[in-house]
Amino acid sequence: MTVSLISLILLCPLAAFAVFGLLGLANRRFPRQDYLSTAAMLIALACSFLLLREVVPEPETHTVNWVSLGSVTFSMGFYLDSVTAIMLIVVTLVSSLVHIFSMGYMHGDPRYPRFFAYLSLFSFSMLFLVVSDNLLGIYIGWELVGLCSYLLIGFWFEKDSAANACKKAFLTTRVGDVGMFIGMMMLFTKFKTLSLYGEGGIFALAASQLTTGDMVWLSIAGVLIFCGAIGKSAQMPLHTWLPDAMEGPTPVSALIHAATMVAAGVYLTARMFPILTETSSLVIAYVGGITALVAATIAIVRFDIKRVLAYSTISQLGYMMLAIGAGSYVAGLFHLTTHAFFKALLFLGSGSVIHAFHAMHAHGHDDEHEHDDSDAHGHEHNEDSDSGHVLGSEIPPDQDMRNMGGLRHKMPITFITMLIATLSISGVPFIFSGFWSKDAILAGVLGRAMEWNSVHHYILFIMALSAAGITAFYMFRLIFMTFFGEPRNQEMHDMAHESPLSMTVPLLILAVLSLPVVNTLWFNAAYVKPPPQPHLHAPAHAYIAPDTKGGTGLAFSLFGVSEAVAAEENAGHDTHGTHADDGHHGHGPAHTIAMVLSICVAGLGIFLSWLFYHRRTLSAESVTTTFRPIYDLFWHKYYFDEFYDGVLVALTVWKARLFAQFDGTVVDGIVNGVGVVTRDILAAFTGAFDNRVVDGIVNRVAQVTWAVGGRIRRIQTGAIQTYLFVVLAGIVLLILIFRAL
Amino acid sequence: MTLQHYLVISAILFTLGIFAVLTRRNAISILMGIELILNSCNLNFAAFSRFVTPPEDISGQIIAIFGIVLAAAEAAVFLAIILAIYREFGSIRPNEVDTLKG
Amino acid sequence: MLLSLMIFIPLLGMIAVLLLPRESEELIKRVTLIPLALAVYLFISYDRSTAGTQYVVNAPWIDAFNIQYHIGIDGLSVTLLLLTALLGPICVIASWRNIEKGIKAYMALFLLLETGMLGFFAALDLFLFYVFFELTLLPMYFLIGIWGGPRREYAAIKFFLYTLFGSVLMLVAMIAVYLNSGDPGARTFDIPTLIALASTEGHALNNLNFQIWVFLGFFIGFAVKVPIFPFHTWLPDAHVEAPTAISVILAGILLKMGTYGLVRVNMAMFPLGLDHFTNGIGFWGNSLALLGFINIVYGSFCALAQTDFKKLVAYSSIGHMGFVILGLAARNDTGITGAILQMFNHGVISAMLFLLVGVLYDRAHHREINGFGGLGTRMPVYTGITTLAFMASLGLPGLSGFVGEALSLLGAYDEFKWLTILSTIGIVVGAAYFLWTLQRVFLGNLNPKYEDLPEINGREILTLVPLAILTILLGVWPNLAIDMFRESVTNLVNVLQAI
Amino acid sequence: MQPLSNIDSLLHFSPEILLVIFAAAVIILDLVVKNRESVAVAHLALVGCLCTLAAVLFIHFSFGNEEPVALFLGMIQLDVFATFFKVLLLLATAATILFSLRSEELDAKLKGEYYALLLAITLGMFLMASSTNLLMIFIALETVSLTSYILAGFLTHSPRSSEAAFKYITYGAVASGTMLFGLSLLFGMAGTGDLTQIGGRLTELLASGEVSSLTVLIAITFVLAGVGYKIASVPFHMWSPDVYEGAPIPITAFLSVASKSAGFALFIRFFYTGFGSTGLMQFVDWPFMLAIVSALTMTVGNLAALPQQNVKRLLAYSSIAHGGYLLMGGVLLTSEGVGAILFYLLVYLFMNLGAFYVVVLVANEMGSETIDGYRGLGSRAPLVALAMVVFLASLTGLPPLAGFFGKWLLFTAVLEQGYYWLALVGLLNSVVSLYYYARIFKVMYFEDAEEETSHVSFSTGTFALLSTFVIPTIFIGFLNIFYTFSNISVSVLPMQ
Repeated sequence: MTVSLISLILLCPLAAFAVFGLLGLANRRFPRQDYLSTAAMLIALACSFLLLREVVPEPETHTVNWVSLGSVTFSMGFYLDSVTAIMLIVVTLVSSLVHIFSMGYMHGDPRYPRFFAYLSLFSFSMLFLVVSDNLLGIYIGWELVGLCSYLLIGFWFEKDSAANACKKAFLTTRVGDVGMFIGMMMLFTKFKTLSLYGEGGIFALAASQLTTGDMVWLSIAGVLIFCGAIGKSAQMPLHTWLPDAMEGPTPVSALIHAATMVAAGVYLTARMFPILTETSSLVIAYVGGITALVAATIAIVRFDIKRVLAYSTISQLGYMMLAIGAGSYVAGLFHLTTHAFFKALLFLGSGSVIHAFHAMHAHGHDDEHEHDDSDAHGHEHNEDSDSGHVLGSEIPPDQDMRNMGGLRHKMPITFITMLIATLSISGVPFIFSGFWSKDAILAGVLGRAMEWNSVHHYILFIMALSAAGITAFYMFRLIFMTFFGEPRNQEMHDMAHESPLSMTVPLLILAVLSLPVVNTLWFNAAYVKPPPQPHLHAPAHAYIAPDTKGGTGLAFSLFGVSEAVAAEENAGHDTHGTHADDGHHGHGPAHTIAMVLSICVAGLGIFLSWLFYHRRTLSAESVTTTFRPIYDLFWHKYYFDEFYDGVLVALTVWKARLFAQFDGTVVDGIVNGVGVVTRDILAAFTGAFDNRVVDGIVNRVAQVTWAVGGRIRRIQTGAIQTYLFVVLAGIVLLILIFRAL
Repeated sequence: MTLQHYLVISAILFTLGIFAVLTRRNAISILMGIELILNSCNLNFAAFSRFVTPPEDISGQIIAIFGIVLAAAEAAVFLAIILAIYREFGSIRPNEVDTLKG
Repeated sequence: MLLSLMIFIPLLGMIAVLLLPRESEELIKRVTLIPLALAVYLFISYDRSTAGTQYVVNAPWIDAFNIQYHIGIDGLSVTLLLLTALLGPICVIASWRNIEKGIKAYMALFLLLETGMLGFFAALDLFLFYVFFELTLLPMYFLIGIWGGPRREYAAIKFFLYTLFGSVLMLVAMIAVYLNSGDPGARTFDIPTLIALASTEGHALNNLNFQIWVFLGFFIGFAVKVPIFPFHTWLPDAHVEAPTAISVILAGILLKMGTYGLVRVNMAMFPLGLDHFTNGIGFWGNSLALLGFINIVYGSFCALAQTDFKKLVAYSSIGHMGFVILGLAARNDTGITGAILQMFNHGVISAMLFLLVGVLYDRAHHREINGFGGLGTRMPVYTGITTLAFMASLGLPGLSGFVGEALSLLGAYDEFKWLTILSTIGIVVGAAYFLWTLQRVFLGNLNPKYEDLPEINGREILTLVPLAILTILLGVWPNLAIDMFRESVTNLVNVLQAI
Repeated sequence: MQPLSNIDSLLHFSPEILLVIFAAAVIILDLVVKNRESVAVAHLALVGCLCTLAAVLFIHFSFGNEEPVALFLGMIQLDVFATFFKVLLLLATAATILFSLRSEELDAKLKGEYYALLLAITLGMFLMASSTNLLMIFIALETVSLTSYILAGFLTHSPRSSEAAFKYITYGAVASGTMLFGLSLLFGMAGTGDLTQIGGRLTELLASGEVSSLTVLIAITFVLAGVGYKIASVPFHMWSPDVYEGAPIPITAFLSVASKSAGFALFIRFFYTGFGSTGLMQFVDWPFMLAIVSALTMTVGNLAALPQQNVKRLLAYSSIAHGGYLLMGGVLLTSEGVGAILFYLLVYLFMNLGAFYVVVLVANEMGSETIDGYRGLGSRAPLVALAMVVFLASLTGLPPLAGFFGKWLLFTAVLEQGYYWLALVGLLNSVVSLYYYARIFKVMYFEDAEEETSHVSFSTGTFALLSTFVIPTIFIGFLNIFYTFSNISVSVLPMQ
């Protein structure tokens, strides 16, 4: 039953894509690709809800041999547990909504069918990633979603910026993936398998075989695998691709770069939970914390509505990583789900706004093309140098919040829904899901810090807390600038209007989903159990999973989740977690403190942004001027791109001097700094080396041979007496040689 | 007169012949040099057959005689070719006959 | 019998082509289809459960040296035979319209070449092996030299000299093996016999020093073909100048002849030598893996530096063959299986790439990457197929390229930790140059020069689709191929581990 | 074995006698035939060759094939070795006659002498292959030399031809004179002219210290000068490029194949029967001397061939290089080595003559001997060009052509004796040689004739003759018979 359901979930989107592919090969197009894809997604959605009912307390795996060699076999298979089920629902749900939304948003695009085909392919890959039970399968899905994100970011590839962005995304994430692959190689060499579960799986083996002596390489392996997550989830320092990825159509940003793909990193880290060691967890936690804070600060000063959301996504992902690293498994995953919905909602909302501004023309996107062509032309002159400048610095007017304002009357539904999402992400207490998840994370981090009971780990909590405050601040800044106050750009404002039904309905649905009640339908304390972490504490014996409410998957307790988290704090962090089962009196001290503090910072943030951007009693400008350096730091995104550009330009000049003949290889500086260095210098060098040295030697040999030939020819003077002399000389020489011998 | 004397003389003749062949700037002189070489060989054979081989074995002298005959034949051919050379090149200086080279 | 038929039918075809008038071109296509059919039959009827050679023919040939006409196939051979037979007709179709002059001679040479390749993969007698190995040289020389590009003469002779240089060293090693194989009466070229002798205690062939030297001799011979740095510089020239179909054969099969030889001779016959170069102490112990690493990284970076589309693909081949070397150096079944898969897949994928380059060249008449731009809007289907090929080549999971690379690396990591980790640089760089090319050629604004570039036509799609299907099929179901040679590999590994 | 008396020898000597008779007949016929253009003379000569061949085979199968027979009181030895070369030489002569028939540079008036001389030179070569006495050796050598001087200069009113003859005779006279001096020294030391005894005598004398090894060394070196001049080995090779270039093409072909083969026959006979004993070798290590000579020869030949423009000259250098390869087999003192030489000579006969025949055809049609004359030949005369490719590829030693099998035998023999450096030199040389052969491929196929000359057509006879060279060049290697043939032929030589 489960197998057939999962197969169905996977096959539907795949089939939808295959149809497109085959027809495309035959050079025809299928006009109603959108219906096909959407229907496929809806079926998948239904299946995943059915699947939710199938989940039993102990997870099941179904595998087949994929590659079988003499000594080892690599198997492919499904692993179905509560987390899988939840992820399936999240993915299919968001994906279906985005499909529906796109019908309106992408309407009239020249490559309309292709868009939906890509969406289907993406959904398939993502689902494959989610259900697969082994690292190899995860890696495969991992790369495939990367491909889809590449295709979709570059969907309007006429734009140079889009073309650059998609390449940057692929390469940057690939850097992380290589790290992940190395980690996989380490695990494989140790365990001779890549499947995670079952008695033959990595987790079991790791629990049974490894001793304290193995902790070092295990930590390294853990961190390396986490590198993959760093790339995909846009953690520091590989985060720069995500903001640029906003070049893609907005629904894509909502689906891939907010809800699902970027969360895959978190999912992977969560899956790796059982083999995380002390060290690797710390690394993860710190990377997450720093990312959360830095990204949030950058978001404060953005004006491009999508960029703001992008940075907020980065920071929220940082949160989840932090949670996993701090051991709050449940909290992390819970935030993943909640965030998936409200962030998707925010993006779709922004999309609806952008669409509204577009709608002044009959065919919005054609116009967008023209406009992009124009600015693309504008940038042809410096194509050679970095187009990283182009990204971010240039804000298309329809995405610039400085052109917006007072839209709440024009587009009420969009406004309301986005407001709900904003409240949710800002962590406004009790009736919004974001509050619970974020609070859970904070609690978890604090608890962990306490338990590590070394002062410096409290910095994690502080980072998280301040990030929470800043989040509240910039999110409300967005709301105020967009929907409140006076319209700043009148004629654009006049044109604006509420989006069509196909776009507003998904907004409403997502808004509902941002309420905790709904989430607890499938996300429940006893339902999601953190797996044991044998290497984090004492060796993994007798970890009793809390099984209070059974796997029914239904618990109408509003606080279920936070209880679960509380339970987790005790359970996960006491060495044995024997009283993990009593989740009722789970309100540890950490939890209360965290809740209170988070409410305060959220309130503070909202209040400040109200002062700045609505009441205007405080002027952002004055603050800006007073804290100019800090502002610049934020505005320039901590100079990441500038750093790369600087490196690039320097190199370009140097190269132009050194390897003149390789101007052809001067690159548009899209790969991150390392990429740039290697590509320009090494490529130019090796190229030159190949032509000059390696080939040179060969040709030199040839020349010498030829020259000797010429010499010998010259002996052949044509005068007979020379010949005779040579004869005599030869005889004498031969005799002499042999006397010498 | 012992064998050594003959050998020394033939060696001298041989060397003279080689010298002539290498240095003379006239085809005829070269021919003479060649004759000297051949005759030195003949002298060797005669001498050896006189001093080394048993008296009843005259193969050495026979070889010498054949040598003389072949020398004569060679001289004839050589002269003929020199005529041809003179006809084609208008000269019999060997170093002027060098169109074929390299 | 079947095997001999397969090998020599192209030869008969060649004669027929030479005798028949120019009009009988149709026949040529048919001729190339017969080996394909036979190969497919072999593929189906091959007994996957055994490591032994099958379809063996063993007839005395030159008694004076105990040279036999001994052919047969094991898993490795049948895989590559299939590849060869598959690329044959594809190349014929591909060169159908864009070879104008001397189509008869072209096809004749092509068929001769095919005989050489098929025979090489089936030969089980070292002498026969060498003869077929050399048989490919002359046709290839003429195919490049007559139908090639502007610098074809240089490229052709360079290819010829390089390969001949390699193969004379090989010849010395071969003779040495022959002479040491027994007393004057009992010498043999029979590869299975030699393999057995080489691992029997106290036999002249089972001597480390001897094996090291002959290993080197054969290795250089094959390294030129693979090509392994620093013997690789003939490849870019040859590829750039050769006509499309010939580039396909060159990258698809001739390169594999080198790696096939490494497996068949260097690894199977000289396990001690191999041990010295892959498992020994110090530098020499890592030398083979080091070469693989250099190939990967060096090839990738050179590819990055290219602005000629075809040259880029050529250098990418060098990089990908590096994975084969690395996998072979690992000496465990993961690595070797990966290497063999990589051989086959690279054969398919690089064939696609060269065909695609050819398609573009036939339309635009240049290959300067920076000279294009925005073709994605003009020729979507072509763009789609190219993207597929690129993704397969840069090792995207789900496509065949990935499996080979991954297995090679996984296997190699067992033996050479650092070299393997460093080799993964190649994965990133590979992605870099392919995506960068994709962007420069297909993305961005349409270059006004190519407003009316015609879309890829049916004939070209016909050549590409089988390869594309194979790429996807083996990407999702690698066992399809692995089943063929699993036993052989296990067998080989056991021999190697016995050392 | 007991030498046969003169009278008894005559029957065994019948092939040589036949040659003499036919030579005379040719001259007479030439006198009686009125029409100067008629080809009767040539055909008579051809018949002569065939009859002689028949006689050779008859004698071989009736007497020659068991014990060697000594004729004329030990002057000449009739054995399988000699027979092998006789067959070889007759094939070469017949081919040369056919070339001459088709070559347009020979002037018709002098046909009689020409063919008579061809038969005479064949006679001399027969003697070279079979004589076992210093006297006979010298006579045979001189016979061949004198006639070949004349043939080289046979083109009247051609300065190049005359110059070739002049250089040839000067060089040849000096070389043979030197050799004669060496022979005289040997005669003097050994006290006999009989080759079979010289070696033993010398060894005794050296062992007893009656003669210094220097004298022996000088003698051997002088002899080597004569032999080396015949097989054109460095440093005695310098005549050959000029002579080959100047002489009429059929004669060039003949010299490069027949006279080289005869030279090798003489060399093997002389050194193996004469100096083959190990006792001698510990005093004078002539095999090593030869090893050096052969390495030099092939290297010089190949390198000098690289820049050549005249195809005849190029082939001259290539045949020098092949002399070097062949010489490798001579240094080994093993039957494998000599067998390899014989087999290679057989292969060489077909591939080299074939190449020269193409040169003849091109010279006839394009009137050019330089490499440019071959431009576009691939499209203008496809079959001829194809044949040329086969010959040159075989000369390079590419499998599966016969040339490869020849090289293969040689190198196997060399490596078996552990001469790794020599084998390596040889193989690298064959790589170099590829380059200049490929230059001809290049002009034939990769370059189009500048003035679009029309498709050249040849008579079917031409193609028939061509195929008689092409087919063996392709197939000799595949057939066992030839290996056994060459192996049997060396069985009579003393080997240790």
